[in-house]
Amino acid sequence: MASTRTKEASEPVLRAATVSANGAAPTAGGAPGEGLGLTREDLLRMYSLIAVTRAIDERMWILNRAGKVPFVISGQGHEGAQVGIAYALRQGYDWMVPYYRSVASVLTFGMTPREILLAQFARAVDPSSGGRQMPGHYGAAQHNILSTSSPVATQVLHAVGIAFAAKLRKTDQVTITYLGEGASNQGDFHEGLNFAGIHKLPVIVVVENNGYAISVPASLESAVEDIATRAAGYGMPGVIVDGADVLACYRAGKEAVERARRGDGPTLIEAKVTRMTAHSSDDQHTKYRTAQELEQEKARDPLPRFRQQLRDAGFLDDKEEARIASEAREIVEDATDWAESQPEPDPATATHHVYAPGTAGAGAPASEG
Amino acid sequence: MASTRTKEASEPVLRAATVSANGAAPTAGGAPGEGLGLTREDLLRMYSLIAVTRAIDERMWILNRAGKVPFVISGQGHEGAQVGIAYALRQGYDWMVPYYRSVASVLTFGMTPREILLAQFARAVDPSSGGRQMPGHYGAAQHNILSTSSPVATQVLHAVGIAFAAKLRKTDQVTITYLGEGASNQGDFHEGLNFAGIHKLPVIVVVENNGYAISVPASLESAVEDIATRAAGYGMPGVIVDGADVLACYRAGKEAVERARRGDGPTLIEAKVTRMTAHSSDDQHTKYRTAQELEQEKARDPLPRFRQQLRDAGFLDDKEEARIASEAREIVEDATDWAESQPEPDPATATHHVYAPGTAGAGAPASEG
Amino acid sequence: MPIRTYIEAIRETLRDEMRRDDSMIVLGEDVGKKGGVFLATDGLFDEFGGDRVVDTPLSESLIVGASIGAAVNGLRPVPEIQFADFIYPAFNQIVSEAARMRYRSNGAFSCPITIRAPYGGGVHGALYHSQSVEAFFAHVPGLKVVIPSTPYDARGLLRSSIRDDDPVLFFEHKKMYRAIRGEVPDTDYTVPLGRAQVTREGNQVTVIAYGLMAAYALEAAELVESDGISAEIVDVRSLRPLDVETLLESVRKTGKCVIVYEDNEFGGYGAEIAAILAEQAFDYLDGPIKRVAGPDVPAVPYSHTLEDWFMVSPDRIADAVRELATY
Amino acid sequence: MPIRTYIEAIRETLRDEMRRDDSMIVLGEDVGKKGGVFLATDGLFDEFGGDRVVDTPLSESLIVGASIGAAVNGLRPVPEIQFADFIYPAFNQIVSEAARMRYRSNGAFSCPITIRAPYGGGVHGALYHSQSVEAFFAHVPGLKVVIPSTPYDARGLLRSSIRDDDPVLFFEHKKMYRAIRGEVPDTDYTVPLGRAQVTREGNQVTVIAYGLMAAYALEAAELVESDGISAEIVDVRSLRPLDVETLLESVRKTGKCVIVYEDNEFGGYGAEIAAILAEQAFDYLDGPIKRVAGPDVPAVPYSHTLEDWFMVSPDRIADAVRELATY
Ligand SMILES: Cc1ncc(C[n+]2csc(CCOP(=O)(O)OP(=O)(O)O)c2C)c(N)n1
Ligand SMILES: Cc1ncc(C[n+]2csc(CCOP(=O)(O)OP(=O)(O)O)c2C)c(N)n1
Ligand SMILES: [Mg+2]
Ligand SMILES: [Mg+2]
Repeated sequence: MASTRTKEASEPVLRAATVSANGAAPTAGGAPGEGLGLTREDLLRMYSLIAVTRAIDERMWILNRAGKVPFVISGQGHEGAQVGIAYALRQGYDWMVPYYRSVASVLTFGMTPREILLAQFARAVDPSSGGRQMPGHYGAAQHNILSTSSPVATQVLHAVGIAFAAKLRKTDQVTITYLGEGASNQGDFHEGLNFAGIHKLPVIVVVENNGYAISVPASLESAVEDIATRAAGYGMPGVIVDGADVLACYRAGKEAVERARRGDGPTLIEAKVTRMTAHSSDDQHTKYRTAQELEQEKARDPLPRFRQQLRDAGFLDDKEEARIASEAREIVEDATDWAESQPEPDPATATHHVYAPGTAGAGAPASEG
Repeated sequence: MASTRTKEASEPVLRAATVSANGAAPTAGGAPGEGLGLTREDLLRMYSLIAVTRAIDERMWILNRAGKVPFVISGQGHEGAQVGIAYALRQGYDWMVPYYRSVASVLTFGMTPREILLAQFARAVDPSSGGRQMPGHYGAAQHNILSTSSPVATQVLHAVGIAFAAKLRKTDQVTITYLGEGASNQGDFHEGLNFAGIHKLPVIVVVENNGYAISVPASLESAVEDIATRAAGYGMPGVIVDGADVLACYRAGKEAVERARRGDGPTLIEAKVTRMTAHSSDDQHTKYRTAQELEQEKARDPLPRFRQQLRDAGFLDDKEEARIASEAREIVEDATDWAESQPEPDPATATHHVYAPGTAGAGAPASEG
Repeated sequence: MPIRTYIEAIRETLRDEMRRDDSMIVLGEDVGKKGGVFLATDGLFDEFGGDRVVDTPLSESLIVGASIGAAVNGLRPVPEIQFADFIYPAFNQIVSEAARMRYRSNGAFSCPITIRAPYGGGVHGALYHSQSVEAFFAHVPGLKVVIPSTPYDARGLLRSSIRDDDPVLFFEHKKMYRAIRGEVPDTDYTVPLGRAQVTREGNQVTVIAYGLMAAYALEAAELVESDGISAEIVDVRSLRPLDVETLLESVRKTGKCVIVYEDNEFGGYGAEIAAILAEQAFDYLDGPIKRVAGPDVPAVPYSHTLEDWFMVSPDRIADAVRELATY
Repeated sequence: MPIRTYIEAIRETLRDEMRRDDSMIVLGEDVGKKGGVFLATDGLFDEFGGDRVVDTPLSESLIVGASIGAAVNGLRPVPEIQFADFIYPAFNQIVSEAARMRYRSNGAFSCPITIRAPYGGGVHGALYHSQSVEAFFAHVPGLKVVIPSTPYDARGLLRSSIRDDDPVLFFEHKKMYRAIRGEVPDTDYTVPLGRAQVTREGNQVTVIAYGLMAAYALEAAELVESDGISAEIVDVRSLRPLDVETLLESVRKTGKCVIVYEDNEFGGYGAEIAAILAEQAFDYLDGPIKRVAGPDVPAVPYSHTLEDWFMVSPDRIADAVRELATY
């Protein structure tokens, strides 16, 4: 497929949202998105985002098994919550502080599939880190997506700092950040939520609760089943949402965004999701999860569920579904081929960006080539 | 007074509890301690502990103003909560992990006034640190009182670790630890309570909420007024108690101890107290507290309140009150004179106890004299 | 020229920079109404209000982490850590996050924050209010570490630090706050980061130091002068990046070198200077590289007898210079 | 004698010590059912159960802080930090608490814990799964820091560490886990802390190293041997306390020294060795003290082109030895 395209071709875009003419919000009783202000266009766009993310994600694991990328960490099972919640933000204007499973979140917020694949292949033009970080550490300055690090939960403090600046500078920006339920047991989570609560900051903290921190089950990670319980200790609402229910997630995101924009302060959203893969390509999850559990968890996959919901509402038919699926494949092919063909980082640049340009002295490597 | 005693005289003891004959629990309706299993003896002992602590505390500030000790940090206003709660523990069997205001707590748990004064004068035989730490950093191995450090909230983790060992070793020990409400915003608080909740550890965490972290008022410290609100996020009860009500504090302590001993896990107790002095001798609290506020706060002094309560119940009369007061003075005189007369640490010992004996090599100073 | 104490120079610089740059904020424990436990931020709250002079909760990781975020979104935060000893809860945010933001994002993001913290002993601060922590941070690529030893430098270096686009650790010796005075021009001068300074010329022994020890080294030079020994004093000022050229030039001239630091000796910052000299000035050395540093115990004990034992003094520096001079 | 990989030696030692001492527990992230992300604790959960092999929440400060408390109340905890890079959230507990417990209590309390952590690069771990962190901890009085370079030492030193009554940081190079094999007796031998070892005798240049670099140094010695250069290799093993005598003896003999470490050079652990030699072996030195170390960037980048650029190799060590040999 992709082989028929030249490498220079511009990146195929997610067209799902613009294809079908009917842009009006559905009005039929119980129609998905009703009362949420989402048009069919929106819903199909959300569906496409999930489908494309899943296709990219699956491709990552194939590339890993094929020996082409040494490491994969991704978000299969988390995409519904990610797209649903992030869809409520203003792309590129608000701020996103992601974590390593945030593939769907950053795609929703403006990063492109090619950019995601560049991170897998660690290429020089990878906007996240120029190939310096492991895959999964996304960031993009032009989209207001802050660079991700590995130590968990540190980003919660960055998010509250961004939100503090937004409040002080009256920029009307909302900041959203993400972490796992395991990471919510780090001190930084506590300190960040407390500060957000004190200053009623326009920030949303999303805990993607997949029941495991690598192999450690929820019962050994947290003293409470619902991390959202902790919100009360920081004077903010704690919202629990089924992460497989895309529109419930959107609703939670939308309400939190509105609350933040109104100046009413932060929200903690806990999305109950499932981790459909091992923790990462370095993990063997069958060692601590039974086959039965893994089988059962499939029911919590947001993709087929959202698909069915849209089909039931008559928003999606066989043809449209096939079109989106083929578009997703095309996008993934393109992104993979394009990213793989990009040059590797030049070791001569390895000392760049330790310090601002012009910094000199022992301990500061030459920053110009 | 004390000048009539020789330095070698043994330390006067708190005799309040043993003086009066009536050791039976009061039975009259509404008598203090009723239903708590406290005898009049107990109540007078608790009262004496508070009175003696206050007398020691006031002496510290006098010594500071006289230029005899360079630094004071203490707990005026906190003593009622401290004595009330600590009285529920088994002295020297359970574990106490104090903080810098815990003068009354450690006295209740077995340290002596002389030992407190040794810390003020930083003398060689100071059991807390041999004069190595600032005053206020109490510790005593023979009483199971863990050594205190300065960085706040770290002790919460030590307490849960001690409790974890007690549970594993089935020692039936309860561990109690203390911190300020300001310190409860540190990450270590969060991490410790979470672990205690997961393993239902026999540990009690007491937050002495005096409304300030040095000059920072509660409204800028915490997103919630009641730190106890946070207990729910760790699956444990959060109990709020009036720190000026000694017996309410005792009740809270007793219930928490019983819960821990039963194997039902941890308790967070928040005692609302008042800080009657500046934060420390280095602080000028009139810069951030109004005269009016300071005046009003006097009403929250636990000492006169408990005294009145005992008088109203007929447990204390003028004579007994005077006796306790004079005993307290005597104890303080003795402790001050005795401690001051002790030798200073020998600089030749300054390298001792960096490592276990026998450790040698660069980076390890000689540990033997 | 106006005379200022060390802390006045710092306080006025904070004020001036806040006037100059609306995006600058100060945050930390007790920096507001109280004006900081050493009064370094006194008056700022009254002038700039609680939005820009922020009393934070007692959470150092938050103080630094939120500063990083605020810097990313357009502010120029100058967080205060109340005592350098309490910087460790923020270690992860400083070392994993602030120091690496630029590098890990391949230059897409930066982190212009200046973390101020009082350090050092000799003020009855005991184990947890006396520490020198510069060695930890000077080891970390991505961080800049600055320690001034005069009011003039305090002002000029703090200005440069705040205006710098990288994270800077700015350590102030608390014993100098009120004890050290000096001329401080009212102009908008800066002292560039990354430059050491020869604060006294001499030709027999080079003494390299920073902070309080740079002041003590000058006193030691006076002491040995009466013995006819000419000591040259180099004030490092910028620990990372380090101005190796100025150090080398001095040591090549004198052939002998004493490195002084208050922190415990083993693995302390001065070890790096010694290592650089042992490689790059080897051919010029006429004697062993000596260090005068704190003993290897966990920070300064409280009791004055023990504290006196701990502290590096001008006398101890002078002794080392004398010993080396006769080598 | 049985042959073991580096990680097998560690795993078996943990098992043996747990059998030997009921008070020993292992705790950390994923150490239970999963057996650790590198399988260093594999099998322990099955043998000793969840009470003694404790999967903790994702909270490093807790892992260390609770270990301190547990040690105080009679247990002998061996916490694992999943990657050395993630030790910073526990920095305060290690440096302020574990390291000072004995000193601050004037000997009344101690803190016998052994913190294990895999460190080092060369395994595509990038900025946050490749770091060398020994310099931070080797600077701290009250801590002991150990890094073995062979399965034999891994076992002997881990035994000594666990049985030691002070807090020990025990770092294991993750690239060695499966790559390095060696003879490991089934006996209850220990290797004492605080002793370096000459792992190859030579007389022209001393190479001082530890961990993976000690293995690379041996390879480098082979490489230069063909050029007729005789290198002596000293494996530091115990970074704090440091066996200065063994180092001095070697350098006094050869007169030339290369210090190797993987961590970034500036302020790294090797600086301390250089400083000690520049003072105590000065009269014996026939050439500058050289360091071969990682570049001063914030840890190892991910892309293999960049990672290869970063890593110290036997070739680079050999080059330095050759250069110094002809000095
Ligand atoms: C401070 C820190 N400690 C340990 C790790 C190693 N680690 C990476 S992900 C992870 C588990 C995270 O679990 P959770 O927060 O629930 O997120 P999930 O991966 O389940 O989405 C661990 C322990 C880390 N990245 N950072
Ligand atoms: C980690 C740390 N940061 C800062 C300090 C300095 N400090 C000592 S006490 C204190 C305020 C504590 O307030 P709170 O916890 O409410 O206890 P209180 O003194 O009011 O009893 C501060 C900021 C410290 N000791 N430790
Ligand atoms: Mg999880
Ligand atoms: Mg308080």
